[in-house]
Amino acid sequence: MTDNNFTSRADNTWCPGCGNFAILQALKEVFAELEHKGIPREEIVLVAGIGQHGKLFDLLTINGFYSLHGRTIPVATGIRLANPDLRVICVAGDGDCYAEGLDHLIFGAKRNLDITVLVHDNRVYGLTTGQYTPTSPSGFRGRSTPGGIQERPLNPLELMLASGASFIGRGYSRHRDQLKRLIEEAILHRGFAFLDILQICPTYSDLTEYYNKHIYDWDTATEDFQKAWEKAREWNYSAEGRIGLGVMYKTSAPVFEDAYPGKGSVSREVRRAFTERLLAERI
Amino acid sequence: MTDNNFTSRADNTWCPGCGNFAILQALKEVFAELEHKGIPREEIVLVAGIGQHGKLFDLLTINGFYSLHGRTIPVATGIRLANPDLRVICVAGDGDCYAEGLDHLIFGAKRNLDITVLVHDNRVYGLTTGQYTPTSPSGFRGRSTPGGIQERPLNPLELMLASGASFIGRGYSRHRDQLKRLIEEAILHRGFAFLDILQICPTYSDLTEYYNKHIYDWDTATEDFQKAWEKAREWNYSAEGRIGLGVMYKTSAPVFEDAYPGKGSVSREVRRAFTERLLAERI
Amino acid sequence: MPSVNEGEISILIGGRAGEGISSAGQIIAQLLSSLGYRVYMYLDYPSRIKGGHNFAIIRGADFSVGAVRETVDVLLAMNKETIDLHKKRLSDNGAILYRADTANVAEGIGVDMKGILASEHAPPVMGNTALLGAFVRSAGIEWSRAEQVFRHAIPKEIELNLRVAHRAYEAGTELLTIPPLITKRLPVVTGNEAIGIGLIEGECLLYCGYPMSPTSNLLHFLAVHANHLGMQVLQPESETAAILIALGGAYAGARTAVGTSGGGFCLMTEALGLAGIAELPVVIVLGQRAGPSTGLATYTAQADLQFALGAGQGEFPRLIAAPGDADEARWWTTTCMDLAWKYQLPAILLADKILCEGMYSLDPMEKPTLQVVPLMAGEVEHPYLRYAMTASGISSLKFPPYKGEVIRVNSHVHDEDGITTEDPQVTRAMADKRAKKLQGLQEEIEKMEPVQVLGIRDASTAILCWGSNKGICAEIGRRLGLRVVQPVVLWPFPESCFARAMEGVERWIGVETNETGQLSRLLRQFGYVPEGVVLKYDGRPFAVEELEGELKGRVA
Amino acid sequence: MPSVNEGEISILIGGRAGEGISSAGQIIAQLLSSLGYRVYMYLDYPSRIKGGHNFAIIRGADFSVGAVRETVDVLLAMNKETIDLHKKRLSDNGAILYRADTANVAEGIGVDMKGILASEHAPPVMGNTALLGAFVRSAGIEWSRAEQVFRHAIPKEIELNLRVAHRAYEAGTELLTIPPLITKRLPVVTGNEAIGIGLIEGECLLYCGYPMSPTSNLLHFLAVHANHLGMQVLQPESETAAILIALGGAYAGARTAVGTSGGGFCLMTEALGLAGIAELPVVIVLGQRAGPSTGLATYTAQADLQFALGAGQGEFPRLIAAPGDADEARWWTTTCMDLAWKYQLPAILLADKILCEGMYSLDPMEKPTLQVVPLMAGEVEHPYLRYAMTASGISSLKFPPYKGEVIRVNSHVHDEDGITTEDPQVTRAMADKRAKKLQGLQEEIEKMEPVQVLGIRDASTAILCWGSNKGICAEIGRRLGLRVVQPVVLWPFPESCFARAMEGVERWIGVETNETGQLSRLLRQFGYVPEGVVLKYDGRPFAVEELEGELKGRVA
Ligand SMILES: Cc1ncc(C[n+]2csc(CCOP(=O)(O)OP(=O)(O)O)c2C)c(N)n1
Ligand SMILES: Cc1ncc(C[n+]2csc(CCOP(=O)(O)OP(=O)(O)O)c2C)c(N)n1
Ligand code: SF4
Ligand code: SF4
Ligand SMILES: [Mg+2]
Ligand SMILES: [Mg+2]
Repeated sequence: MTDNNFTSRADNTWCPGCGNFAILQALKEVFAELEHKGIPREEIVLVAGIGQHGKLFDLLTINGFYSLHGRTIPVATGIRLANPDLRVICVAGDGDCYAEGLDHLIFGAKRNLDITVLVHDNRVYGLTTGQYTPTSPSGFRGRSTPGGIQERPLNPLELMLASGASFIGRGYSRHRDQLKRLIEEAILHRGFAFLDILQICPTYSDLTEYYNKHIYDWDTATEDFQKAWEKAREWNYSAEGRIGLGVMYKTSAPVFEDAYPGKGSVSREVRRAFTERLLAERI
Repeated sequence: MTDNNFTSRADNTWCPGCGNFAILQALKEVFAELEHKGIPREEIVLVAGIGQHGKLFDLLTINGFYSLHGRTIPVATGIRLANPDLRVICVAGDGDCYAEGLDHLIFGAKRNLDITVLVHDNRVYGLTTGQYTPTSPSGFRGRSTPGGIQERPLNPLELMLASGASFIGRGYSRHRDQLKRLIEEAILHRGFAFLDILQICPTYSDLTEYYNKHIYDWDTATEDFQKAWEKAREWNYSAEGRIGLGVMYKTSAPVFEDAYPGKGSVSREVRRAFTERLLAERI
Repeated sequence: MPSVNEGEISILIGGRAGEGISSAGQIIAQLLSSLGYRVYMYLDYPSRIKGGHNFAIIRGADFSVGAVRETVDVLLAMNKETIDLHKKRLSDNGAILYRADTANVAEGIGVDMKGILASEHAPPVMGNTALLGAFVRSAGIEWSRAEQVFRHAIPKEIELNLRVAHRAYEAGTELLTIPPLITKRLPVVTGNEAIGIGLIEGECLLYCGYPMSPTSNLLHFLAVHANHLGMQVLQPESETAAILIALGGAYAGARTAVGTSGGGFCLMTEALGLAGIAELPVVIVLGQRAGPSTGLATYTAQADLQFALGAGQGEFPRLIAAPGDADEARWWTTTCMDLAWKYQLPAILLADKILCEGMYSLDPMEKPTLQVVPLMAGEVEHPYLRYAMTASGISSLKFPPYKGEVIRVNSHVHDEDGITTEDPQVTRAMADKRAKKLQGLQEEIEKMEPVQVLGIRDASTAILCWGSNKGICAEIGRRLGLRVVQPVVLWPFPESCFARAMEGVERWIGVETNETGQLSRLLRQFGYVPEGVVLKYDGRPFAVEELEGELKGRVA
Repeated sequence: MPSVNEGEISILIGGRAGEGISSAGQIIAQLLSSLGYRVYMYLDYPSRIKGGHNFAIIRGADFSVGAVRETVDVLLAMNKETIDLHKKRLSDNGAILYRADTANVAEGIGVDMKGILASEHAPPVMGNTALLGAFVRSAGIEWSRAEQVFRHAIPKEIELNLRVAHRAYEAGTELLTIPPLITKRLPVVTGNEAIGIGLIEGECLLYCGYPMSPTSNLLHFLAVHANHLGMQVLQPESETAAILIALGGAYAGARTAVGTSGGGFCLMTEALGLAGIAELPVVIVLGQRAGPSTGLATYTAQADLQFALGAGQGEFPRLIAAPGDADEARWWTTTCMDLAWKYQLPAILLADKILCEGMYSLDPMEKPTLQVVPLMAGEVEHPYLRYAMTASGISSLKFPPYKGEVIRVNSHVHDEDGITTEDPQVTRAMADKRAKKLQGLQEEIEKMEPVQVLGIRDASTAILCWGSNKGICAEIGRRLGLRVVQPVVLWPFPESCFARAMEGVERWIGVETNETGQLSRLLRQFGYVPEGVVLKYDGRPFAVEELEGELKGRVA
């Protein structure tokens, strides 16, 4: 871990032009900056789902837990409970965490777990070669839906707002500087910080032009739930609409882990004494 | 099935005073009324989750699928795809369908599947003797949380609105007439009809007084999303607040099953011919 | 007038759900225990909260007991239904005590529960206390002894309860004698509690459970005591979440456990394989119940052994231990935790409804608990390799934050550093590494008495059982002159110990609470073929007379 | 100049992901097939979409082939890496054709891909077409034959592709001869396609799959053709949803199937038990891949057999069939569907990456397909009892709406009418009913050639294999004079047929693509003990030379 740019020796296996490169680079820069600010790299843990997004695990020189498809959030929950000094970042996919693992995402938000969730929302199953996901636009023709889907996509920002997330934002893989700032802010936020990152997948779902036409920047983060909700609904992930980028909502709320005793806070003697007392009462 | 009140020979095993009695009775009356309106009882299927709510399956003389804990909606999906003439009613619990099976609920709403979901929201795990659920109020002391929970509950109405349900309402087990009307309207609605039923559980979570103090009736159903959202947020399932009862939101939207071919629409000969043609091309 | 028959006594108490049958049963068990008896209680209840019929059978004996008889000596009836259902079980000169306002039974003694409660202004839920008071008197137990037990066992309104009990005691008559035994008095616990104690002693820091019979009470037990213990007890959104939370905790250094039954275990199987390949320790308490599927939620079976053996895609080491009573439950829970951490793998504690919800005398001294394996601290390693190849297959275990190092765990095939690889050589080498751990684990287990020999230890005819059938088989084995062999560890299968246990056995019969003889199927893999199997699969445990009859016919 | 060696030829084509290696391989397979050869193709690719190294080996032979050799006769290289990696495999006088602008290899022939594409204004993705054109010429295949194959196989821009191929063909030189065989020409399909055809012929109306290697392509295949077939093909939110959708469909009368791999199968295990107790038919295509856990996503293993045998809590009948090639895959898929419906139980079609993504010659005539079991219509029954007790254990199957009747299916223990019960007698009777179905199923299966005997059928030394190792074992068995026994149905285990297949076998060796010999473990339960096992668990299939070498040493 002597390198300064958090780059591991693993091969990068993404397609040329993949938006994941930008997310990778943003993360490296954020880690360097956090270190600057006194957050040692050893206290960061990346929890990865299964999909193209998950490959960040191999590419970064940072602590990591390469979990199952859809299962980043519960792993993050366990890590935070076991050691609240660790900062946990989940890198998840839209299939991973809006389909297979959606309930975990909602419960993470409900609990206001103090973690950061980055969803590489390429709106397609990348690693399994191009099927539709919950955020694919209506009409999307994927390999499992050659005729085009009729369903409407989920709006993850709206869902997260309804679920209790205390930090909600949207990034774009082609706006790397903003993305970097967003990720850093999300990590520094105390509570459940959620970023939906519009990630370009040139191979299966290249929406660059569409995005470039519709994006604009949200100015400042709001604590006003109603305003946030209006922002969330500007675009429904399908039809035309203004696609805001930035922090959509930010508030402070009690953090789940705080209700639990810290790691190993009671000695072995106390535990022994406890069981002895318990048994004595049962004679 | 000669009986006229849909009552099976099964023992009723709910506690005295349980709100489920009212839901049971309401369903019986609705079935009778539907039959009156020309919907034969044979075309109704009840899909039950596991919990006290699921016992409706045994008590009613109606077609039924007693599924797994949390898994009513996918079963309903399969039934609807296989035979779109059937009307499917899911009876689910708050543990069942807001915890174990939450993702299915959201996807049912997203797809606007043409089914009815009745959640017996007693805000506790009844059958497993009193643990907290996703809608238990903050501070709830259940058997797994003797110190009281600090989490905030989910607001199922808000979640359903964000997920795309086309009919959303709230009932109360102590307002049986209204409940009956609501259930009937939900069943007759074309699309995903969701009812959160505040169900009194005198044994583990008796909120009668609290409800009686806060409830009021929503007047007419709205198609206005914004208004619906405001209604949904009047009460957060925890603190004080006006608890509206009735239909909160109602709209019309394309139904998932309609995009699929009906049952057995292609003959065996066509299938045979198809595979032969396919193989001929592979020589 | 009944008296203790060959050093043992059985008492049945029945009534409706919600009338406190279980807690009354526990008090009776503690009363017998206070007289020096070894006790066992079976609790039978349907899947409902109030009403219906619940009953408990408490058996006290001068030997270590783990099963009930069909015949009972005392019938305590909270309602008429109890008498109707169970009168046939009463021994020839058995006694019936019943709630006077519900029935009028010639051969029994009515307890004026209504009157007693009324005169003390006590609520109806204290009816069971009145019945207990009458029982204490009828059994010739001194009031002072009973009072002490009541004080320990009744959590709320103890004084009022005592007044109610005492009134019934005063009004009662002595019907039988239960002579005190001169043995050490042992505490009485449920299997769930024994497992809970095992987890506490195994330094479990994080317990995750989604409620499900028969392990819900383990969740409740730990939740009540969590705060005193610095333990984190959590009810997540699903079993899938539960085990992944546990694995996240293990990665960060916390000893973790989860508890569930078969349906929830299904949802954990994917993460089981993750624990296997990522080499993350976790203890899974799998309380079997009658299936398949939702099955009979509150009844018993031993039908998940084959599932536990094969669960999860691919091949990876796992530990499966099936304790047979509370002592074993406690000890093996702690040991599972220790071994899971030492060998960095998932351990399944295979219990069932009978063990989990039954009550047992616990003999804390039977076996010393293991030295808890310290979390490997040790000196700094650089570069730290989470999956470093070693002779034992065990890599050194560190947790983040680890200064200057990166710690990676991975569900994919990975190299020593935890980085994903698709290389065939590394794939094979890592599989071999994991297999080596299993081999080491097996060797260590062979030194731990993983196979119990009970009954008549040198008999050439044996019965083979596992889990909660231990007690009944041991008892019958002694009586019928049979050896009883009970493998406690089922995987890795302790072949040497088992072979030793079977030395001189010429024929054997399997006894299992399932339909297909799952243990026998496992044993066949190791070359042991039963002469026959005695199976029960109606959700109920064997009763002593029933199994004894079956076996007598077969081994004659 | 290489020519077909003992009636067979092997061709390797390699390049980067995204360069169309798989489709080029398929065309080569069809070319060989058009010459009358039986073909097999193995596809090797890492878990990435573009770049990296993909390769396919296509083997054509005058016998039914199902494995590849280490040695290849022709190496087709889209890049230099391919030559570097695979040159060592080339047979003594093998030929190399490569893309001229990436390498300069003395012993090979460069194809001016760049020039050809430029002159036709063709896009770079047509590079593989150019290489194919050169191959056609070098192999001495007539252009007209090739054109016909191209026209069938290339879905888009066929004319441009043909021009590109033809230009390369013209520029090429003949290097070898592949003499046409005078046999029936057979179509070439992947295992996934064979399964898909089996589902179509099995009247599957609803297919649900969450994408996962190696069965994603089954989902894609069915999705493309769904509309013509009146089939419903659905990608739901998870595997848990997938199987429950299927069971809902089955309840309402639609034949349903799901496809997944081990990780997804984990999430289906709870519903598997539901199918068991509710007696709902479903076909589960379980494509095994290298585990444990995420493992090696695009590589192979046969390591889920024990899991499939035991999956789900409790005990219930299931059918497990493991076809060994495309013919068997097609036939047994249809048969699984039929049997699942006849016996009302879940059927698992156990495939693996080798079978699913490999290509095979399909001989549609090998075995007549079963008479599809009609959905039981029949006369009106009143009262209709979904779980009526019958001698066979099979109850009559009706679907809602059923005039005047109620149809209940239930995950709890239930009575004949589907109403929940906790009664011990009914519990036992219903378990016996389900067990009877399994017995009937076994009897029916014993009549279906559920165990294949290949190789030298009367040899006293045998190799035992299952699934995709069929082809390689048959081939080697013939050569080494060994009997090959391949149980296709693994549960209910066809004991009589197996005993017959093993008559006269004195010693046997197991061959499996896993770490612990899972088939051997199953066979031990039935009293068959191997002399040894040859196992491979690095994600790759055995090559012919490799396995032959191993076996020679053992059976000498
Ligand atoms: C339980 C399970 N089901 C399916 C898969 C197969 N799988 C691997 S990646 C993936 C989809 C990935 O899509 P997404 O999460 O959007 O990630 P992306 O590749 O687009 O980054 C799937 C379905 C799996 N690994 N585990
Ligand atoms: C997979 C699984 N986990 C756990 C259970 C145990 N279980 C049965 S009912 C129930 C809770 C029921 O709560 P809820 O859904 O709110 O229904 P209620 O009884 O309150 O109507 C649970 C956890 C189960 N049957 N299956
Ligand atoms: S398929 Fe899409 S998401 Fe995956 S690596 Fe290629 S461009 Fe990126
Ligand atoms: S526990 Fe609650 S929900 Fe269950 S039957 Fe009793 S009152 Fe009803
Ligand atoms: Mg994606
Ligand atoms: Mg509830």
